[in-house]
Order: sequence, then C-alpha cells, then structure tokens
Amino acid sequence: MIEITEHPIEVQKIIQAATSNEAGAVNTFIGNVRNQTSGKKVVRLEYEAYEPMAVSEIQTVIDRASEHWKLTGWAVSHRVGALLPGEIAVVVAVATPHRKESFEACQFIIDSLKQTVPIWKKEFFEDGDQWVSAHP
Amino acid sequence: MIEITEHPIEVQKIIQAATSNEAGAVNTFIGNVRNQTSGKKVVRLEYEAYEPMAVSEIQTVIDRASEHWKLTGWAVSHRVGALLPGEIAVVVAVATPHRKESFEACQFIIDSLKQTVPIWKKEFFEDGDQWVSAHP
Amino acid sequence: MILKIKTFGISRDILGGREVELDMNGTSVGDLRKSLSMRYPQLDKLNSLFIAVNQEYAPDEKVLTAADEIALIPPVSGG
Amino acid sequence: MILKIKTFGISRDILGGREVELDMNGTSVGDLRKSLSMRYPQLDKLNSLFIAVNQEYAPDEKVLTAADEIALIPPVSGG
Repeated sequence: MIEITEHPIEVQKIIQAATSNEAGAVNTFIGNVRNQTSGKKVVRLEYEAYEPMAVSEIQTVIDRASEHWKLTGWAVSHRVGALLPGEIAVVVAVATPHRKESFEACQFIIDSLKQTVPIWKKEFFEDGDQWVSAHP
Repeated sequence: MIEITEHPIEVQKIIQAATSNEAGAVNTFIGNVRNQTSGKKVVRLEYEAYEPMAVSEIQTVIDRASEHWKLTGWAVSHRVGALLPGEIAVVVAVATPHRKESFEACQFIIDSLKQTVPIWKKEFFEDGDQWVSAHP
Repeated sequence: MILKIKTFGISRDILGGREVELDMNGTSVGDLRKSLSMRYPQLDKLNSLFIAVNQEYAPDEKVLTAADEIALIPPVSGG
Repeated sequence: MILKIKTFGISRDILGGREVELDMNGTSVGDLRKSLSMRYPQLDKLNSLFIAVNQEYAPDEKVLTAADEIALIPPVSGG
C-alpha cells in the first residue's frame, strides 16, 4: 500500500496493511515534524509531492528492497500540505519473517525515499521560510 | 514505560508512550508469533516471565541504550501467557531526534532483550512441545 | 519546440507558475537544460536539478516530444 | 543451609515445582551450582544456567543467605 495523503496519517492502519500471518517481525518508522531545525524554531511545514511520480518512485524503492530482503508485507504513507510540529510526516512499515531483515529493509526504504522520491518540504520560521536542501 | 502483560498489546499506546514533541523519529519493532518454526507448524506459544527481574533487566537495557543514543522517549511491552500465531509477543518503540539513531537504538534494545531479560517461550506443536533454546 | 513544464518546490518559485511554457532549442533533455539555464539562471544555483519525462527520471540523451509530460525535480526533501 | 529456589522455564520441569527447597553444601552461588548439579543432573544439559540473587544475575563468588531471593535462569527466549 502506497499513500500520499492530505489527512493525518493513521499509524495503526499502516502497520496493519503491512502485517500478515507470515510476518514474524514488523518494523515501523515514523517521521515527525520537529519543532526546531538547527536551533531555529519551526512554526509549520508544507510538503508538496509530484504525486503520480512519487507513488511510482516509492514502488521502485519497494521493488529494490524486495530484491534484497524477503518482504512479507509493507506500507508507506506520506503526508502533504501544511503540518505543525509534532504531526506525522511519513510512516514506513515493513514485515519480514525475521527481525534483522525488518530493520534493514525499513531503513533502506526510508533512506531511499528521502533521496529519490519527488516530495518537497518548505520550512516556515518566525522570520521567513525556505525550501529544504534546495541550495548548498 | 515498561510493561509485562497478560493482555493483547496495544501498539498505538506503546508508540504514544514513546513519542514526545522532541521526537523527530520513532522506530517501532513488533514481534509476532509465527505460525511455523523450522518448517514445523506452531499451534500456540506460552511465554513466562520472572516479572520483577524482567522489568529491571529491561530498564538496564534502556539505560545502556541511553548511554549510546539520545532517547527522547521509549516504551517496551512484552506479553506473557498463551499466544496464538499472529498475536503480538513484544513491542519496542524508541524516539530520537534523528532517524538513524532510532533504528540503531531500537535494534539494540530488542537484541539485548532477547539475550538478557528473563522471559521464556514454550512452543506447542501438533505432536509435542519444547522450551525454546533450552538445549543445544 | 514549445514544451509545457511542470514545476515543483523551489523550481516553481523560480519559473513563476505550476506549469510554464518554454520554447526550447534542440530536442533532448540536455538541450532543455541549456534552454532553462539561459532563461532561468537561478536554477544553476540549486544543489541539483533532475528532469522527469512521463514521471520517470530522464537522462540528458533522452529525446523529447511536445506530447511528453515534463517536470523539473529540484532537490527532494521528503520524509 | 536450606534455600528456597524459584524456578522458571525448563528448570521448573527439572526441579518439579515453582519454588523448591534445597539443602546445599557451602555458602556461595558456585557452591549452589554444585549442589544443584548433584541433585538435578539434567540441569547440566542446558545451553546455560544463570543464578539470580535478589533479581540480579549473580557471579559464582557471591555469598548467599537464607533470606535471599534465589532464582534459576535457564536460557532466556523472550521477544
């Protein structure tokens, strides 16, 4: 299951979508909006996605993970729109027969997602805003 | 929060217990009862704990993790009693400012828990039962 | 050739719209990069800029047609 | 010295009860190990056997008193 959503992410739903009877281990990563970045107070964030391509790039990441690890289930949800500190931006849940693989596969998926999936984050401070990682 | 419980583990509750406003990343490991072990069908499991020592040994594991990583929150729940395949045996949730540490700390905690915490698992097959890892 | 270009993130601020028409010289993704760079020099200051064609990352050699869905992918920052 | 010993997992099956009294020779955890081994030779077949005193793993040198909470910790298998 891959989801790009404007609504609050329901963690329990994502975990359940990844879980099956063969799943001995389920690893879940939750990325929350932090209230500061490099010591500067964050007022809110805005996420934007190139949605159809984001979905297909997440699928590519999952396919690559499936070549390395036996995934018995998985689910990825990414929020878009305006988010406040403390809100959930992304959830990745991965199920595997054994625990070590669940950690490795989940970390691979979130790391890859951050590198290749066309989603952008703008941080709003009290005195301005910026697109994250845009400039050196 | 450390919990040894005879009741089904509520994953959402454990994740929330670990989460705070400083938590940029929350990693959660869920260990489920598998329906087979080494190809043999598992009918049910029974977990038993030396409860006060299990709680203090889990605390020792958390303290050791806190020396290595900055944990902004954590929660561990382990089920005891009779469990059927598909049920949740253990949940570990760890929150840290950044994502890499959340994976490392969560994996350290579940790995250590399996090595040092006085909890025992008995597997029931269609034709017998055994205490896991007791004998060579 | 006149192309419609979808923009995201900071590339939208630089090009000034969600979808911008550009009259480019040449036919490849590499040629498009040059035309964009001439017209919008601020794009050169980004950490990276990929071009997606029909929702896939495209190499500079790829030849474009006016029917392709073309998008600018400035540095991503999801997660 | 007569000790009460809590048992868990397979050690309960071997000793035959949740809490078993044992009249041991000597005073240390190491001495207790020898007494247990003599009386319950099946314990020697386990992958490992730790002894907890007052809910902490105890080294063989530790001296016991009749008031201590003593427990056998066969190979753990939580998680």
